[in-house]
Amino acid sequence: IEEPLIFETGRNDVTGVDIDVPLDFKPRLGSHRREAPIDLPGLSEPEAMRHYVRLSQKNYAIDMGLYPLGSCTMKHNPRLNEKMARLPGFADVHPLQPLSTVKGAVELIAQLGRWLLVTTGMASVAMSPKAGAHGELCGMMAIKAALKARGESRSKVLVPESAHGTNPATAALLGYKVVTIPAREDGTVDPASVRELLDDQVAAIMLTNPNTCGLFERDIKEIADAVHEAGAYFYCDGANFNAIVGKAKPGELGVDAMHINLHKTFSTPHGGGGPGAGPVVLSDKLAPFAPVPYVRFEGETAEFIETRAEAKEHGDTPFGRMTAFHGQMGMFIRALSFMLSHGCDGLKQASEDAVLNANYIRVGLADLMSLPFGNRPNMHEVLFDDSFLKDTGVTTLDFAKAMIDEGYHPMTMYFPLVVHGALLIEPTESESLASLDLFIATLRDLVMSAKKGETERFTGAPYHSPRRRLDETAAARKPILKWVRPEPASVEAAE
Amino acid sequence: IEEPLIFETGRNDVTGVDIDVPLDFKPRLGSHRREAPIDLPGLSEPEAMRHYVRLSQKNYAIDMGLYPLGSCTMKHNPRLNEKMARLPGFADVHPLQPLSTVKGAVELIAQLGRWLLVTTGMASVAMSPKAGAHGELCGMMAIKAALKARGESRSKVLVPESAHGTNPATAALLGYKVVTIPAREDGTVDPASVRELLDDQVAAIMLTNPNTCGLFERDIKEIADAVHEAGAYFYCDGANFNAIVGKAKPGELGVDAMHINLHKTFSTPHGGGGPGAGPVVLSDKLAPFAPVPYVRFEGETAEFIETRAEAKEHGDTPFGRMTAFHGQMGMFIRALSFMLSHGCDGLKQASEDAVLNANYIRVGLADLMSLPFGNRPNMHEVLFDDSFLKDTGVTTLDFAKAMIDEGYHPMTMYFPLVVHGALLIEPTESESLASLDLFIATLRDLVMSAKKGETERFTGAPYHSPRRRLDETAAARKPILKWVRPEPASVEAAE
Amino acid sequence: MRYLPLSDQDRADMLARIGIGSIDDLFADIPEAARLTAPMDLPRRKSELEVERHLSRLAAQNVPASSVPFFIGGGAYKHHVPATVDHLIQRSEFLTSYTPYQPEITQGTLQALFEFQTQIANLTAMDVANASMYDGSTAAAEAVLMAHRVTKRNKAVISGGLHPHYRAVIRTMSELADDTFDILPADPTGAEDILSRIDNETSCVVVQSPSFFGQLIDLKPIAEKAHECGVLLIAVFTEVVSLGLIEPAGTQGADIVVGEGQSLGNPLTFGGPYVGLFATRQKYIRQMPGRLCGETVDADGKRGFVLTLSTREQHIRREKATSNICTNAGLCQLAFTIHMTLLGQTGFEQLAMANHAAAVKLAGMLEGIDGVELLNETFFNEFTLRLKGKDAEAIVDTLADKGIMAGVPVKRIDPVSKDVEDLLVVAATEINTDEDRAAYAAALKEVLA
Amino acid sequence: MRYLPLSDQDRADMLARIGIGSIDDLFADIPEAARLTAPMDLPRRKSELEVERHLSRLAAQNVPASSVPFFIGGGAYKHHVPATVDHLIQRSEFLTSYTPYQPEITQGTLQALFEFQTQIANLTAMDVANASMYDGSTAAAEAVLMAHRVTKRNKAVISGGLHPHYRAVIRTMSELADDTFDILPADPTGAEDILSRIDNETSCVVVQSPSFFGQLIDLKPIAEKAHECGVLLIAVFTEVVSLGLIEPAGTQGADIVVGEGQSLGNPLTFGGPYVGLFATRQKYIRQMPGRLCGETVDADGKRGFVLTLSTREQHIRREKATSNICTNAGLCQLAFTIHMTLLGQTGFEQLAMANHAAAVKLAGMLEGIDGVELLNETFFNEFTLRLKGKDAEAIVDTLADKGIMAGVPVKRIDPVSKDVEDLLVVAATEINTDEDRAAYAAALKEVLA
Repeated sequence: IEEPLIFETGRNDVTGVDIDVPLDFKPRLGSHRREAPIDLPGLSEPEAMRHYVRLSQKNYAIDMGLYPLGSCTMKHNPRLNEKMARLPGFADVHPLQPLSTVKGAVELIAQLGRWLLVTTGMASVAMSPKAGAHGELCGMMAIKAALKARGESRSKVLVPESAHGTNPATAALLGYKVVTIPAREDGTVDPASVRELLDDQVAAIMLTNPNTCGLFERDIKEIADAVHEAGAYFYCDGANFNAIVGKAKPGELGVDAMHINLHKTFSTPHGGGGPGAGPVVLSDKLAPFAPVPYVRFEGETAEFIETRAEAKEHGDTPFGRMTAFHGQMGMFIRALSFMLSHGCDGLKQASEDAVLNANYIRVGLADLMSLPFGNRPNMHEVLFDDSFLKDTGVTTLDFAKAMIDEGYHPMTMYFPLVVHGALLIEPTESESLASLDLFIATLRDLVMSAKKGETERFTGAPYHSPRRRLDETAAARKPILKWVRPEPASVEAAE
Repeated sequence: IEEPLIFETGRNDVTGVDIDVPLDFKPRLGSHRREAPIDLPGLSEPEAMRHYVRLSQKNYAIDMGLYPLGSCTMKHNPRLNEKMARLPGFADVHPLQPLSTVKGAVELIAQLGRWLLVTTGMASVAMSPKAGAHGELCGMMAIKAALKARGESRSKVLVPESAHGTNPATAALLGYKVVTIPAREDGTVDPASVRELLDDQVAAIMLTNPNTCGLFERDIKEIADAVHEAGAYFYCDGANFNAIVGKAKPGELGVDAMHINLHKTFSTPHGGGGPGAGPVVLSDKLAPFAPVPYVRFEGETAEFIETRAEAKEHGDTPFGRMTAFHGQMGMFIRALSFMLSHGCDGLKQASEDAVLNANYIRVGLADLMSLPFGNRPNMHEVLFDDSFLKDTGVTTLDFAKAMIDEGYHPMTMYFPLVVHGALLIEPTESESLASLDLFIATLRDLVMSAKKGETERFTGAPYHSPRRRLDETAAARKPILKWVRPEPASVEAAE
Repeated sequence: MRYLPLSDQDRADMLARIGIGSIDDLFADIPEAARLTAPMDLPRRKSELEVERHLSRLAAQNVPASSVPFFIGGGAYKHHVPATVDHLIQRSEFLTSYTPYQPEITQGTLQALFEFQTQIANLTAMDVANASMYDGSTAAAEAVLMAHRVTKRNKAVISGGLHPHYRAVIRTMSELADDTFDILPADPTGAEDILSRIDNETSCVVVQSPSFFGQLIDLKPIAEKAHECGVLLIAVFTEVVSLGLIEPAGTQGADIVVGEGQSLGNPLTFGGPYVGLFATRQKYIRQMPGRLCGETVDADGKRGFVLTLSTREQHIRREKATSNICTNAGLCQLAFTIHMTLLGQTGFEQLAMANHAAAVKLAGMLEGIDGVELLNETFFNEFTLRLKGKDAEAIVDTLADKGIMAGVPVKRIDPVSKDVEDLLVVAATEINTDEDRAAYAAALKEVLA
Repeated sequence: MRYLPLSDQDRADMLARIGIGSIDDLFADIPEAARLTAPMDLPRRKSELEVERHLSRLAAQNVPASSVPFFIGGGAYKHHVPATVDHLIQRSEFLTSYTPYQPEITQGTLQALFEFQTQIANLTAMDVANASMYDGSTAAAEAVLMAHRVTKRNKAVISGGLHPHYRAVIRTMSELADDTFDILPADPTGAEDILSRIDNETSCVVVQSPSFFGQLIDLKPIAEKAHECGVLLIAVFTEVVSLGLIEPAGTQGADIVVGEGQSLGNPLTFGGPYVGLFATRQKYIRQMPGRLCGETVDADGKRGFVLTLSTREQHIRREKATSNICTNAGLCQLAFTIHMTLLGQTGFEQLAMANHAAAVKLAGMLEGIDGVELLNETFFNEFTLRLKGKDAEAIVDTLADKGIMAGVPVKRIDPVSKDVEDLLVVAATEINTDEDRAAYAAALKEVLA
């Protein structure tokens, strides 16, 4: 059954909410009252329930199966965390209540901050950024502010070609010129290339580690040293931190700033696009520039700093404010719940299992699919390229869409850009051995099928999804971004 | 993707729950310790989540679409009610806490009791029965106890042929002989037939009103009078009370006892088979026999009576106890939430809409399908018979299964027994006009198709469901009621 | 009204289509004198916010178990339920589906039922289990009625260790069906001589283990005697968690095992809804009450599940049915089976051990108090104290005022038995902390001093 | 560990299959000196019950808005959210799905987005809306950056009626991108002369209505002057419910409308996650930040939805993107759109009216108190009081001790503006009862006496 739009079934005079409107008062709206109708159809509660239940049934989700999106870390989302985030003492608390009435909320932020500092080995944390990219911006602003405090105004940022798109976008937003570092043959960054590009105009390097090819940058210390020598800062994209929690601390690798995608590493549900949270951990050098509000740790005590004036009393010089309030409290609760549940032992085990699972997939597919950097150990995700599809008439996209018919969400495609036709698979620690075996068997079957020339299975895929392949080009050429009421049919037609 | 059984994927050494087991104690189990393993496979939390999410996706539900099961009243289940039932002050309260710590719980039962008494016009209510059939038992026990108190021991109960199967089952359970009252031509009970069967051995009549043909028993007062004259009691099956709330009160129709399916009339989710709740309202004559525990109303006050001793102080003589504790508190909360939400105006409107919707369906299909009692107004459900399928080669069952392919749950079939090949449709008040129109159009299309001889569409149906038609005969012939571990394959086969 | 999709315009259009002038024309069969014309004497509709406030105020007058040191059992137990359970049972597809009479589109419910039946059978070491009853007490009553059908005898022997409410429910249900009873006196120490009561007139003997008083009972000699006399042994439990640690009734020779399943997956909710468990021997399946789910194949030969043996049920058999049960405890059964799947054997045994440990520790602290006597030699997570000569109910009330839920005073739920005024049944579970136990011991000491 | 499906045996088998001896072989690229060998200095794993207790203890140290008379607004508002909303967004298929990059299996998310975009466009009377930003404040900052791109100018004029935190976020975001600012002083009465600040160097003028102080601002003259000078008018709101009753910025000539959508569907949660709304004119769509969902057809010609115009986005455009935003507020946006669908125009207007009524009643009670001056001539559900000469923050703290949440003392969130020490911004919504208002008035009177 097709599900119509609410604008097609809803009616402006129907509502699914009963509200008592008092009549015993005199409006004080002056001349600002709205005159034209808004045109917002309503649905009664039973109709609304069905509309959204049916819509949801057209989605794929982690709770339904393996979701091997490399770099996106689709792992299990414990419902305990959802329950905790809904405790009235958290969910029903206003950000501007007097601090005496939100002591537990502030304490929660402080506790989570401590966990982040211990796991990363850094000096300080800015909790307020609202997502990974926002965290990047925050970290890079701290770097820019630190340079300014030194009286410098550098113009360039180094970014490897394998970087997430947000890295160059962030650097550009801050007015930096983006200089691309080429990858060496094994997919990692060569310290020599970095040294070559470093000069006194380089403000920072933005490096993802483990990188987007699923490899740990083994020369990271050397790179960090070179960067620091040049008076620049080392920004680490922490999107892949989930591979090394409990195995290594970024602070001991020379990192000056790193955002943490709480929603990836510590499991907030992705919610069809968000929300996430992107706290930024900072080195000693950058700590004084953290934006307000922030938690200041001093030994065992933690103090909540709301304004620049308060910050100054401690000798800090915040570069500003990233968002209206305190950041993504809802995600903080979930992340702390996740961390407490795992503990130091569980977090380490989760990293190990994530890496183990990814390597198991590599080994299971190495003979049939192509590994751009050879059959060597990877971290939590494994990168294939499309050379195994050569001469089959099947593209990377076709291959991915055929996975849908087998009941799987496709892996990340065409990213990272550093290899041709990339296929990036991240199973996460949430998969059982049986699940991995079934996934490997399915992919093997698909590869064999492509090689045997059964191209129809791919080029027309998906066949068994709520929609067949969608025309994205048409959508972009003449964008239809909202529903427009059709012209009323002429009187004759209606009769 | 097929979903295996937990016994096929789970492992006895895997668990999805972390429990700290203290070791610093000495067991006091004597010689009663279990020795053999239980053989209960476990799943980690992510695996369990997927297992049950995938299972759920094989179900149809009200939240997905029209669920026209006559006599079952599949209406919208407001989530407000679910939220209220989960308030810790209700969900986390033990039935044997000191009464001083559960005042609100007792008060809730009293408030719901009052709503039931006002809507039914009866004198007293026994809240504890755990479902409709349990309520029937309770009501009939009250009647048996009242007769015993009068020193009588009657042997027969009159039940119309259109009755729910629970009615004769209940009567039989209490040792009564069931005497069937034939239906008259228009589907209702003829007072003359009742009078004919009445004698001093008749303990009670069990009558459903509105009856299972969707008709209001228009001679109900005459029947009640005749029954009372014969010294018998009038038990009313309240399964269809939802058609007349706010339109008529059973107490004014001569009813002595009636159970109320809270889950039907006042909307507890059916949960794949329960739980429900079946409070029984009683007339003055039967009130003293209500089982413990019960709420005793005296003007404005309500007293919670837990034991027979307390009851005696008020001159009551409870016939016993129906269940260990106070009844289905979870359902009481949902029912009161539903009633408060609707109010007296909304409850009446809901009855009217339920009846209006059912008549709208009748009118929309009367020309194509066959109405056993003619095209006359019905109550909240409309009954068709299978004569419109005559000579098409399509059975009632085939027709129903074909509805599945159109995205609908079939209506109730082969019940009531009073007509041949019954098709009983109850849309409830939760359907919109658009939904009814689509349903009518779909059924019209199916009927036309059957009449055109497109039998394959029916006899092989359903084609598009998670399973094709299931072999119920095979299941009953050699019942497999639990999973048995297959014999381990021989060594050769495994290698 | 937010739940009603029809607008006034819709209603008018529909009446016109039906061809009548007023909605009341559809209610014309109601005798005129009985038609309601005035609104019922009840409040008008309320907004969601108002309803929420009204009910929250009532809820606030109750003391939740989690908010205090909590030691009440007696047939309902406070356990921790994983958040996953409640999330899953609230999925629309489970929550708002009906009894799976159309198996093609209810395989989700059906497969979960089949798995549940297997879990219960394995747990109790019996051949088959049904798809749930209302609760433990009604399951026990149904078992007695079934024994009556199987043996064609009508005298039930009831142990003095059976939960007093279960005893009352059995009596109520079968007394009116003309059964008779031999009920033993309350038996706090498990010392009763039940064997001598079993004879060739007896239909069944009903024994609870762990008993209402917490004693673990050896069922083997009872089973032996029962079978000698052609009598069915009905074994009852109210705390399913005990099966993680103690020998199941099935291996001890029980013919029917019934129990309360609330402990797994289900909140206390002031007594209901709960989930009754019912298992028996293969040879009795056609005498079993309740619903059964069985395996079969579909038209394509794929494995599938259906409700089966409905020839025992009221909707087919009517007055010849094995029971009048129709609606059962579907959703509570689902919660049970999900919780059990999460636990698995390993988790379930750990949970049982954690419960037993909590009880052993608590008993150790309480039995040392002056004026307190522990009556149990063996127990699982519940035991009975004699508060020598004191009114247990009064002491429980006093402790409740101090914020401690001390247990079940036997007299409250068994007003007819003798010499039970000073008996207190105390339950401990994995939710109790060391602080809870210390607080209880200190308060009890103070009150008894 | 309950979340990890691999058993130790599985791990050993997998290592063998991979052909290595130890898991650490897979971490060999980590510089040896940096490898952690000892466990981190953090507690070990906790059971679900322990985690629940730990977090519940923290939660219990906060005062929930529902538990007291509550009048705090200032950019986040306490409204009643129907239970249906939270039920639906918790459905696994919405909750645990990713950004809909594979449209064939995410039509649910996509259609809901398309409906959301339409709702926002209609609500603001603008041509197009995006698929949400982090929150209102970051949406405002993105709007200023966008105006910079569109006009190729870099001076923003900021009204004194803009929320102080929004002002700070705009400044932080664009200062480092070398924008300059003309920020007007705090303007509690809506009397500022902003027209004179707009000139041919200006990229945009940012005006909030209802203002931070609750004033309703006439945007038409500002739009006129702005358009004369080639300047974009950015209209801001923090209370989306106001759009049910007051004239939308779109019909007043705004070029970009941004706002906070938390009020619908989303709880307060101490400030986040919220949902930023962003709408603009058709001609600017290729300069818009954020995600967009568009209509198209599939291979069978059926209507479907996809993310579109991704050529503006960072994952395609990298350093040439219109913004670096990637993860957005998907689930909050879903909650918003579900709540809005339940309301419909009728319910939304009623909700707005109920809010306005609550504010009018409250203002009437408070403005009569000695020492209190109401500064607003017009307002929607929020207004500003001058507590003549008193320290508003101290008074708010005192009232909090009495269990009343009185509002936002301006100085707390705007420490740099002058003459605001005695200003208090007070919000009223449909959740306030007559008793709440009476309690507030009485307490304020007492404190000021």
